[in-house]
Amino acid sequence: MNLKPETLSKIDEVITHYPTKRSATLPLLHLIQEDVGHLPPDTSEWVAAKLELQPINVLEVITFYPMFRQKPIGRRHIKVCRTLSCALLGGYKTCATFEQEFHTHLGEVSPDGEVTVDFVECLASCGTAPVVMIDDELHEKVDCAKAKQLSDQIKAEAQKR
Amino acid sequence: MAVITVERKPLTFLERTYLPQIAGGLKTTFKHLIAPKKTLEYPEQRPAIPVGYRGVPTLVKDPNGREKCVSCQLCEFVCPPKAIRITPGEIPADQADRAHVEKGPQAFDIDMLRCIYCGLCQEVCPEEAIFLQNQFSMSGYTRAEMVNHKDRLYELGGTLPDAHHKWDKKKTAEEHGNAH
Amino acid sequence: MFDFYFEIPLVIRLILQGLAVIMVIFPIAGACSMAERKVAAWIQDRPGPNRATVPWVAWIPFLGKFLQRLGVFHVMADGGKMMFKEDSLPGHVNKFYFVLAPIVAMVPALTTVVAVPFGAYFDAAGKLIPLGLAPLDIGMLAVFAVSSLGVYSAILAGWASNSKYPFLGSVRASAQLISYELSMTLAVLPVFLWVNAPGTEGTMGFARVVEFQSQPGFLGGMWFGFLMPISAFIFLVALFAETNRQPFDTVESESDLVGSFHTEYGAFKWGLFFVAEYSHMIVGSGVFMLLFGGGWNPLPWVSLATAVDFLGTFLPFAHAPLFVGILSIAIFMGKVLAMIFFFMWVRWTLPRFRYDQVMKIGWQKLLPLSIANLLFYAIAIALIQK
Amino acid sequence: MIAPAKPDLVTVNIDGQEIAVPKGTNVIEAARLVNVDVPHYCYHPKLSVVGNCRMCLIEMGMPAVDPATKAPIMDPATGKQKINWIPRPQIGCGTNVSPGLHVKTISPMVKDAREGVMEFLLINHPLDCPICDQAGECKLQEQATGYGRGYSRFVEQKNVKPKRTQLGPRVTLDDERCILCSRCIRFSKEIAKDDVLGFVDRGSYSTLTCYPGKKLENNYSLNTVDICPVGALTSTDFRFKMRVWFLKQTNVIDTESSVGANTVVWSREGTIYRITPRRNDEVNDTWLADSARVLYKAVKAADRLAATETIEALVARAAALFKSTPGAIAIVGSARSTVEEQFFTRHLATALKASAHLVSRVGQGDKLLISADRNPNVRGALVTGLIKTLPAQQLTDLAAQIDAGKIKAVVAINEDLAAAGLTAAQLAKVSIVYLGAHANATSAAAKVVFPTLTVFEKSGTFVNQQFRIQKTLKAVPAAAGATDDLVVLAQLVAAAGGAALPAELGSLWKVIAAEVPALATMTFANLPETGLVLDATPYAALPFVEGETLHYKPAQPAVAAATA
Repeated sequence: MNLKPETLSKIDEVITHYPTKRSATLPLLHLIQEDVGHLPPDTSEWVAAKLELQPINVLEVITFYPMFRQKPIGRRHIKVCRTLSCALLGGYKTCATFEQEFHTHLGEVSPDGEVTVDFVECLASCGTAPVVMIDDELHEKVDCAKAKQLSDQIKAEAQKR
Repeated sequence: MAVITVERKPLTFLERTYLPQIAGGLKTTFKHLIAPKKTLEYPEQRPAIPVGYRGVPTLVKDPNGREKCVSCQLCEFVCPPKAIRITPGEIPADQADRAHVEKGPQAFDIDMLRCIYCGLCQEVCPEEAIFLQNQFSMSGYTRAEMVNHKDRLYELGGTLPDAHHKWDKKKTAEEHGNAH
Repeated sequence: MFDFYFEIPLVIRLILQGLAVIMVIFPIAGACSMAERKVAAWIQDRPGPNRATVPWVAWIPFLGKFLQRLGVFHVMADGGKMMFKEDSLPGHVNKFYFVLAPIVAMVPALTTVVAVPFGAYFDAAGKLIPLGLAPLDIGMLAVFAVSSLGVYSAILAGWASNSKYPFLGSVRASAQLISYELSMTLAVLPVFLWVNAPGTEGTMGFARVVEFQSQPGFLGGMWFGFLMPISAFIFLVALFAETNRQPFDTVESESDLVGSFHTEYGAFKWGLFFVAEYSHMIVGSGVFMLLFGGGWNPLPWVSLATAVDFLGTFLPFAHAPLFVGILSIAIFMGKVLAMIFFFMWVRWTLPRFRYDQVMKIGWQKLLPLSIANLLFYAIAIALIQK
Repeated sequence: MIAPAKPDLVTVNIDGQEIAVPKGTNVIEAARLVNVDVPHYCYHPKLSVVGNCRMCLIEMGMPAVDPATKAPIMDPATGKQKINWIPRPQIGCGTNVSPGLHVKTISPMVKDAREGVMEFLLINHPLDCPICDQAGECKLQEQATGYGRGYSRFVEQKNVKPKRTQLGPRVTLDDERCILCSRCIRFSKEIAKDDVLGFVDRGSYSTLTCYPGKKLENNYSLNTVDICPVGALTSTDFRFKMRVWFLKQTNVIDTESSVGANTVVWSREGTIYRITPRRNDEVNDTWLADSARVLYKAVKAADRLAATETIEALVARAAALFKSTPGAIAIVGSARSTVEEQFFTRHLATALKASAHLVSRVGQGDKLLISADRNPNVRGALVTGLIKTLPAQQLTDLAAQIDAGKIKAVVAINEDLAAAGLTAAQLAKVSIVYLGAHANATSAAAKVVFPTLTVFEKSGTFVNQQFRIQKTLKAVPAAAGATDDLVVLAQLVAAAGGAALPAELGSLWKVIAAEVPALATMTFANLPETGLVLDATPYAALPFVEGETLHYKPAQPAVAAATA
């Protein structure tokens, strides 16, 4: 595990928030994912050692939550909502547009390494469906046109770098 | 329940001598003496085997030539005279077309000296792998010869049309089921 | 033509004759067992035994197949099997009597043949000479006396077998024999009363009885079977019982006694019992035919002499003693075989009587009937022949 | 599990039957006391309660009281106190009894609930009972007959999961059959203390997995197979060998160590197929070590001895040998023999005026079901009076006596003298009479060899570390050419001029009861299934080697390390 020093200090700090060390599992995993971008295979053992657990206990948590990623993702994470309101208003088409734009498939890193498109459960903005979340930024009423526009924007930003 | 007394007709003198009845009987038997014979002369003439006939129990293969028996041993359990003896075995994973069902009989013996042709094995078989088919005549010179081993059972049984396609279903399920 | 035969010493001649008779009776008895199976099969709408064949006979185009279907080779096959089967001797039997019993069965069966004439010819003087091993004057008595000994074989076998069913069977056999022998004897008495008319030389021989049935005239040409139907009937029924034939088969009675006195027997010894039974039947049928069926006379009111005279009109050798002898034997044997067929026919028609029924019929029905019959004929004959 | 009656009993009403049960009992166990079966999968009396299978749903309610006055509210229809039934079903395993609790285990709602749970459990189940080794002892099969629908309403594709995962060297996992009860996970964590199993993924994709790179290979791994209510975990050794309904069950004692775990031996027509634990809450609960489950292989081992002579001829030769070496005979008995055999050994020693030696075996205890003393019956030898002190691991005394020429003949019973420290030269110096089931250096060197039986082929008793005398029964018939140890010993005792002893256990126990004070009131037939604890006080001073194990605490600190 190659964690940044500030992550390590945050981890040590977070553990003290809980009466039992085991309770710190989720915050720790979040911190590691923030740092590394995903949870590499040795996370379980590292966290288990840190919290005096068995690795399988941590693995159970990692595999349970879809928000924990065990594989690396692209630089930008595009999350398209697939729950009822969005689906009714064209969420599937939006998702397909993103896939086409970046020549990628759901859950995979695009060939240029720029994005990962995911089809996720409700993003809690049903009134403005379909919604898309790019990294931590919510975009509302994303139809195909807007999706194209967002894609172009991301591509342009990538070009700049 | 009421008792009904049946009035027996008293026999006449002639009847009591038995003689008219004997004469009648002799007449009947004489008619049969010259009547055409009704025997089926077996080795030359063969009987028509009716549908559902319970002949020698056999093992059958599915249309793709794979053995259907998974050696669950239910037939061995249900067999009233304990004529069936199965040694279960594992089907190795490298047999691609069969691996979807992991178990098959290593040995399958039916002792035809014990078999009573009751058909319970056929009835109990969950895989429809054992059938009592049309053959009714088994003979041999030794006791050992009268035990049908697995290959002989398959030879007798042959292949029957299969409505269930168990292996194929398992394979399809493995390939197209809700995998992760 | 055959004069040289009469020049042979008498003893050798008798031995040859005896052997000849035995050589005929034995195969016939054997063949009867096959006939029994065939008759049974035909009556039951089956073809019966029809598989055994001999290669060189099978090659004969039509006859071979016919003989095979008829089952004649099964006699050979069965006989051969009897011969070569292991002749086992159970451990629990009395060995001496056990072996003796089938022999005892054969002896009376074959001995009685001696007294039965089975044909006749006319000598130069036109006198009828009966053909028989011993033309006894007391033929009937001899037959009764010796054939009764047959039951000893059943008793011996039953007792020596040292097991329950054979024993029960042998007890039944002796009881049945006693019960029916009486009626049988009483039934034939009217015949001999009639034959031995006052003033004639008294005889119990069969020749005289046949001779009597060969006379011209209405009563003379009439066979005793028509003249004395009750006697014939009683004799016939008693004959069934004496030979242990169905429906008086309680001795063998396989359904309740397994096989009765021969339960423990097998192979050749077992076969002897059956040869003896059939021999009994042959002799019994012969006696019946002599007494009530006209002997060697071809038809009622047609005596052998008449028939020969008739044949003489177009057959030059019809009066030759040899031809007459063979003709009479053929007629007689034909009647006997028809009688045996009747035995079998009855067997596959009637069910077996229960043992109590057998006893009841014997003692309460047949015996009074035969006594009444005897009284009736005694009075009738006395009146007629006065 | 219900402890013996404690003072704080709680009265509950289950299906109309009133019963007093200890506080803290859950509804499943309370119902079991009134012979009511509450179906369940995840609950196990020896494991923690998780309540995730939902099969044990019951209806429950409490007597109604007026909230204000706390006075009971009566039901005018029945004249009894009204019951306030909770409108939704509750799980029986997670519900502990409380005073006045009313439970309905047979009601339309409970039946509906069970049928619903069964339908969900069977949605993704492969239904491959014909090839499943659990068939016949599968809870899913059992409950399906009572609460199954009989046909499936599920038209979608079933989930596909790995069919033959090797979780460890002895355990095979079929994930499709798993109903996610987590018994195996809890066992590994709580009892075996080897937390390697867990569920990964969620929802219907949840899969039982061993942590990548680890294996379920602790010595108690096969207990997960025993407690698996379905056919997901199967024993690799027993897999596809035989359907369980053909097997005869015999109660046997594990002879692996002085714990004396209770086992069931499953055999068919003289062949043993598997060994499973038998519940004895004083000894082994419901557990058994994996190593104890392969002991049956000794029965059909290639090195089994078989007699080439009649037993009479062998006894005659042994008797001649005894006569030729009077006063110079030693007996090496065994702490692996049954109490009865040790009793006979003592008689043989007396008759021959010989000294009796025993061999001790000490290993590492695992604090669970394998104790440090690997002899199952050292205490039996003490009780029968065969020995007075604890045996040593090496027969140094005997070796010295042989070297000194004082001992000319040795009767070795079930013990390999070479393994116990005698050299080949020493073995060659003495005439050996050997009784044993398997060939070894001693049987090779012996003048007279009596082939005898393994523990699975004979009945008898063992005294475990708790001084608990337990009986073992004959599971399979004696191997061809082998004779019961008791028959051989009885004839040897007679040949040596000793008392006539019956080899039949019923009559033998009369003799034992008469001669051994500690066993004076016992008979073989009356020995309870769970064993009988003997008085240990006469032996309190002896330095037993056992450390702490399940249900056993040594009276004094173990000296295993010192003697090992």
